[in-house]
Amino acid sequence: MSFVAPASPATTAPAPGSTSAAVSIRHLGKSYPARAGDAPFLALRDIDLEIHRGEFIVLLGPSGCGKSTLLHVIGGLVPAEGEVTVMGRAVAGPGFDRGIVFQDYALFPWRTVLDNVAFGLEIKRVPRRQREEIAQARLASVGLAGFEAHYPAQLSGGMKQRVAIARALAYDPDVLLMDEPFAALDAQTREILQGELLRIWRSTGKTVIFVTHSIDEAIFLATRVVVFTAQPGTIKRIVDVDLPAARDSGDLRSSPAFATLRGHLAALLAEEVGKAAERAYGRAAAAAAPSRGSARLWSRLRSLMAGAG
Amino acid sequence: MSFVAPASPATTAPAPGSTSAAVSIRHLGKSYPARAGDAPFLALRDIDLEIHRGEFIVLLGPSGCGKSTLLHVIGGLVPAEGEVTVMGRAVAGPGFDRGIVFQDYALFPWRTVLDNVAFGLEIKRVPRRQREEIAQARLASVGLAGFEAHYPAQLSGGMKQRVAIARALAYDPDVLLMDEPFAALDAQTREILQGELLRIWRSTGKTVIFVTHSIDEAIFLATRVVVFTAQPGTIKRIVDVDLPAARDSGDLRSSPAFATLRGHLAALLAEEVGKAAERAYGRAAAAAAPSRGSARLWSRLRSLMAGAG
Amino acid sequence: AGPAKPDVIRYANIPWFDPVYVADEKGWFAEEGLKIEWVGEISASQLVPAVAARSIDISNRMTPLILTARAGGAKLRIIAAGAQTTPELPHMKYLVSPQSPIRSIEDLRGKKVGINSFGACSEYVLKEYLRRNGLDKTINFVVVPDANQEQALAQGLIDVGVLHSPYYEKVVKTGAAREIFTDYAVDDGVPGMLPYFTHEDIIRTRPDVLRRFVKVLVRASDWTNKNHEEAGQIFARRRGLDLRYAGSWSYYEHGLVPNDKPVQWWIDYLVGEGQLPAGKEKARNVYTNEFNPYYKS
Amino acid sequence: MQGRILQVGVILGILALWEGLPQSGVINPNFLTPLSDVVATLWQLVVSGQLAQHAAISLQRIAYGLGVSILIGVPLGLGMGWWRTLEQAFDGPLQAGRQISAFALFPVFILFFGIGEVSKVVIVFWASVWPIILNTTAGVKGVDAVLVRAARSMNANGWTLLRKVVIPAAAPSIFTGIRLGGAYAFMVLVAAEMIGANAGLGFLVLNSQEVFRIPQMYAAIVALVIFGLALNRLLLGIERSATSWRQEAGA
Amino acid sequence: MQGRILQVGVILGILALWEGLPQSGVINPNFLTPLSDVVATLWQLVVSGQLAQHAAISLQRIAYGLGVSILIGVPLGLGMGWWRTLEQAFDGPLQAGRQISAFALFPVFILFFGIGEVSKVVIVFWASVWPIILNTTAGVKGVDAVLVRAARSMNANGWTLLRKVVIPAAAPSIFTGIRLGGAYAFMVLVAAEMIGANAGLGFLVLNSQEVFRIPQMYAAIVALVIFGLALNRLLLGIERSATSWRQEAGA
Ligand SMILES: Nc1ncnc2c1ncn2[C@@H]1O[C@H](COP(=O)(O)OP(=O)(O)OP(=O)(O)O)[C@@H](O)[C@H]1O
Ligand SMILES: Nc1ncnc2c1ncn2[C@@H]1O[C@H](COP(=O)(O)OP(=O)(O)OP(=O)(O)O)[C@@H](O)[C@H]1O
Ligand SMILES: [Mg+2]
Ligand SMILES: [Mg+2]
Repeated sequence: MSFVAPASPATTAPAPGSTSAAVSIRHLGKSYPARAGDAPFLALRDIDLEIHRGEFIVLLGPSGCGKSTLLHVIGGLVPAEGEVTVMGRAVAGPGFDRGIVFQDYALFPWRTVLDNVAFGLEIKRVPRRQREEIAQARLASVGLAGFEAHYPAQLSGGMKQRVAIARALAYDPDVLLMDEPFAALDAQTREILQGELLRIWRSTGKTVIFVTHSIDEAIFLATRVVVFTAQPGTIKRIVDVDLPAARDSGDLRSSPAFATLRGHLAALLAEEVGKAAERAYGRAAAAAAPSRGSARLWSRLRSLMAGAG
Repeated sequence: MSFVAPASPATTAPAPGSTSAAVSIRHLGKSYPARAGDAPFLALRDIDLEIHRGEFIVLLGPSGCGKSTLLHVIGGLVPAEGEVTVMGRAVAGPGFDRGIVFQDYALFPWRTVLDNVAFGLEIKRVPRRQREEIAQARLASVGLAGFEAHYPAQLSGGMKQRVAIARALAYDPDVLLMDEPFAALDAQTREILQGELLRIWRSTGKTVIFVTHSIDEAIFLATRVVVFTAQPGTIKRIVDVDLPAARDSGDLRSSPAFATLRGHLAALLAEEVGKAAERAYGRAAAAAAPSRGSARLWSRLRSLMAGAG
Repeated sequence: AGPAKPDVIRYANIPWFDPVYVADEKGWFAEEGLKIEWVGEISASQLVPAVAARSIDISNRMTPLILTARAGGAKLRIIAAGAQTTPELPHMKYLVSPQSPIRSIEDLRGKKVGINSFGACSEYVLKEYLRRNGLDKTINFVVVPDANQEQALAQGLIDVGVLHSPYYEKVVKTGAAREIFTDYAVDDGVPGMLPYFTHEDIIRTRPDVLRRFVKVLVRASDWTNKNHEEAGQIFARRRGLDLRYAGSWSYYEHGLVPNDKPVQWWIDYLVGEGQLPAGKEKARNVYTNEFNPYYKS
Repeated sequence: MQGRILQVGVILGILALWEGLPQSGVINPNFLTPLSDVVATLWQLVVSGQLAQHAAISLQRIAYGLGVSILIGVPLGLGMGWWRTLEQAFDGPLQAGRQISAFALFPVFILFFGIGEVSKVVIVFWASVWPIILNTTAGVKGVDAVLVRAARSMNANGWTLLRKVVIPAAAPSIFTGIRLGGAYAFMVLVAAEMIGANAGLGFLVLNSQEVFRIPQMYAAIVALVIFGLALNRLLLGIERSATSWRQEAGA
Repeated sequence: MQGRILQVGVILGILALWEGLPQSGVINPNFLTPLSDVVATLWQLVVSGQLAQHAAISLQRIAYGLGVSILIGVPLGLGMGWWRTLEQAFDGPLQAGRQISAFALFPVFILFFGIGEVSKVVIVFWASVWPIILNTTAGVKGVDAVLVRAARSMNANGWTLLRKVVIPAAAPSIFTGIRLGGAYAFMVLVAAEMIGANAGLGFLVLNSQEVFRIPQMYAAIVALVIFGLALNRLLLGIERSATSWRQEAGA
């Protein structure tokens, strides 16, 4: 069981252009337009990543490092420099092969829950009866049967998020891009949906790219975890996860391999959050005197990092 | 160390009307208006809760059980039946004594990050220089120094959430109502902000009512955890948390008391999610034939429940 | 009225020829201790309401409009006869495009006629003429403002245009239209009087001002009769009108003394049309010669 | 409930002033006809069948004019809100156009559209199309980018994206434009019926002014207002049912 | 860039037709003066100082009329969008009012406001106030309830809530209303200057028709359009700087 791979994706992935690559990213960079009198904001720099068909990739990284941006780029919603191919074709825009669960849900307020879930199927021209059946089934699978006729404004935060998940599942793309899809859910519902997602992934052979902030979730779901650096986001390390036996036995968390992996990922992340904190603190010092509290706070992080590493 | 209290709040709280009560809730019920041809939707039923000054209360419960609704009622934003008093005064609307971090952030898109954080201070008529200093300090304390001039649309999900937190902290109310404030943050930033929140809570004696889905977070932060039942939300159990020594030593998670508490809360919650699932499944059966997958999925929950209990 | 403080008369810039322009140009009002306060242009349809609302003091429009306004409760009275229709200088001309086969009243059968409004001279005089020739039921009237009639004729949108001066002057002079007949055709132009009217309040409170106004008006009218060309030039200059189209437009009977005949013609006509109740209005009450220094009873 | 009472109060107050002020002589009743007389005159117009005749032709003009406004204005507004290119291309001429009164353009209108029904329909169109274009454009520009992004992620584009996302999201704004357009259609009826008309409510107003039949003028105006209100109600009903989610969601 | 080219193309196309159609005789040049003659006439009006004189008085009327529209329309719209009671109370009369053309009410306007500057300002006001009220009301109703809730949670209410949340959130819609109002102000100028005017661009349009100076009529219309465009630019500039976050945020 080797879970630490070198950062270069070239060594872990087959030759570029291989038909087994679901998503292939090369020299990707993304900067947001300059604000008046400022340099352009560099969100992602020099990302190289080869994702095989059927992989379950989890992206981990500090807040604001560019994970959502990367999903949007792969989804074809945002232009970027560099090269992204999905299923062998260069990405020029969105396609039926990719579906996204957005971090901010992005439900259509004028559509009922059922019609929100059926949206993608409408675009695919699935006949009404059929798409309503699919949508209803997907809603049931996220525990929202009975809420078909509600409007998004009538739902709780977690319920909205589940509608967004059901919408992407109903859309049934080859590559599923999920941006913190379970962040607003209680632990139990989350576990159920994690299970459901794994079941779908296994039985359909979909490729999943999944953003989370939970290291446990990452280990539980991923075949590989991609750890990002703080702004500008680059790939810091790619970590293989290979714990199928422990996962299926149901007590993954108590396995020693899990604990080691957890510690390793935590240390990698702490390092990056630490850097981000330092930068933020430095900028704040330039702009105005920061409060003593925050100075104390972020410096505490460094000791935390030392402990984890 | 007794962490399990009976559900009746009357026994754990001082006499009603006591000056030490920060928030006192009696016979609270909330139903949303009926939809055409439907009965009104009962979100909360018969909530009784006495919260002392300086307490850190965490609300735990399945998605959609009414936690946000309860915060909004206490915040004076939503009318409800029953009685809510804050600092001895009946709640008739919002007040300077309460501040909310919303689950959906609710940032003003036309205001810069700095001006969003300073909003509450403007309402309080704090002079410009002073409120900008406070806002800047609060932004630094959530790791966002340097982003003062950004607009919300230019931020990542986690950054927006941190702005919302900074805004409530800058507003500096006696009672802080926080709706899953750390849900969109990476583990490291989350830990830092948990620490910062505890520091503020301890040094100012604020009362905090905090919604989360993380049992670990609940135990780490709370003095008492209130567990809700699924819809309609009622108080299922109130659990005292008293682990100060373990918390300060820094290795709370490895303490056996933590593990016991964790298991107990998980079992309580699993029971409720299970009920909700059953109901949803039942409803779905009435509406349309649910997919086999979801049936299997939610039934798996019952075994999970059995294991946890 | 002392020379130091002249009496002010609020008066609108009338879009057709008006001797008031001449008198003002020549300074004759000042000689009588009067001062015309030009309030600007008021569209023709608002001249009667403007006098009735006391926004202006005196104006001139066709008799039927004064009669219907009185019937509607407006306290108006004619104080001087204005221009008269003569064969050479009519109130209205009936025009067709140069190539049109229409030559006489008989040719109008089934044709489309443009008039500037219903309920006044444009409609009624022609209708009367048609009736006398048994054609009135066959004609289709549509409203086209005078300013747009040349264009409507040229585009063949109407067959006949009913134009007042100065519009008919221009189209006839430029050859854009051909005259088939004038309103003199009906009772030798009796209904063609364009009288001056004012409000009863003024008659009551400022009779002296009215008397002097009519006096100057008669002086200017007489002068116009003798100096048509020059009067036309004065008007054209005042209005900013192209001098090429400036001519003499109106004939005034000396004294501008109104009488029963034209007024009664209109009363009878409007009663016949059902526009006025029978027997309620008497010509004598519609006008007054009290302020006319040339009136000899 | 309170609103209802106030509403009835305000309306009754206005009607009472309308009756009382001229009756008591505070205002010259020759110019402001007392309400009761106006109603009586209106009733006569109804009984004699004149009103039906005038209203029929005017409503037809409004239906065509406003219909064309919607058919042209909504797609144009959608296009201009969506494609910056299109907006840049047409913004200038449209901005220029909407300053110009149909009045000022009578010669041009006559030149191109004659003095028949077409020119009246065009004048109604001219007055009512601008708010429809402008509000539609503004509505499209205000559509939440997040929703467009979500729809695009599911491969919605072109006409589908427009129909399923942009139009529903901009609908409140589009309807505001159409209702404004409807009001201006009625407002301009008087001007439209200044050329080449011999019937219509606007014609009736003008003609009543000309012959100083002030009660009839008011009766015609009241009729115009009643039909205008009916149109507004109709549009509001369509708007409500098209954006029912707003009410249902209590947003 | 493509948009720019298309824009210039469209404008040049229109101008070319305007010059070519009458020059070639396809259209009678007596009714549609060729562009070059219009420009020459306009230039003469500029040089002789006449244009400045007419424009000054018209712009003053528009400034007052539109100013009053904004001062009355925006607060009224805010109130009606915010308090259902107020909307219920005034909606009826306002809906009725906005169907009525100033034209239809000329005799009444003359009675109440005379034939001086006041009546012209009132007519400009009457034409321009409705889109301001309607769009402001619609804008306020469309404010995201979530933001109002957030502001209320920080004890913002009444005037503060209005100023700091409702107005900024509704600003795009309010500005759309004001720009529409500005266009109608120019549109109605011709009508406003039909009673008791002896100067003004609208007067010049009408008067030119009456005195057979068709080129001058077109020159006056062009001047009207130019000033209207300038006003629109100005309002757009204010709007842009007031809602700069939209551009900055790329939303
Ligand atoms: N405006 C509304 N109209 C109708 N029903 C509503 C409305 N707002 C919330 N509800 C319903 O009330 C219930 C409780 O919602 P609430 O947002 O309080 O849940 P929650 O406990 O915060 O859930 P989560 O953890 O998912 O955020 C839900 O079932 C929801 O559907
Ligand atoms: N439209 C935009 N304009 C300018 N900057 C932007 C824009 N969108 C994102 N950014 C910046 O790009 C960076 C990356 O944002 P992104 O949303 O991809 O982060 P993330 O990794 O998803 O963070 P989180 O975990 O908090 O959601 C952030 O620093 C953000 O400020
Ligand atoms: Mg993100
Ligand atoms: Mg919630």
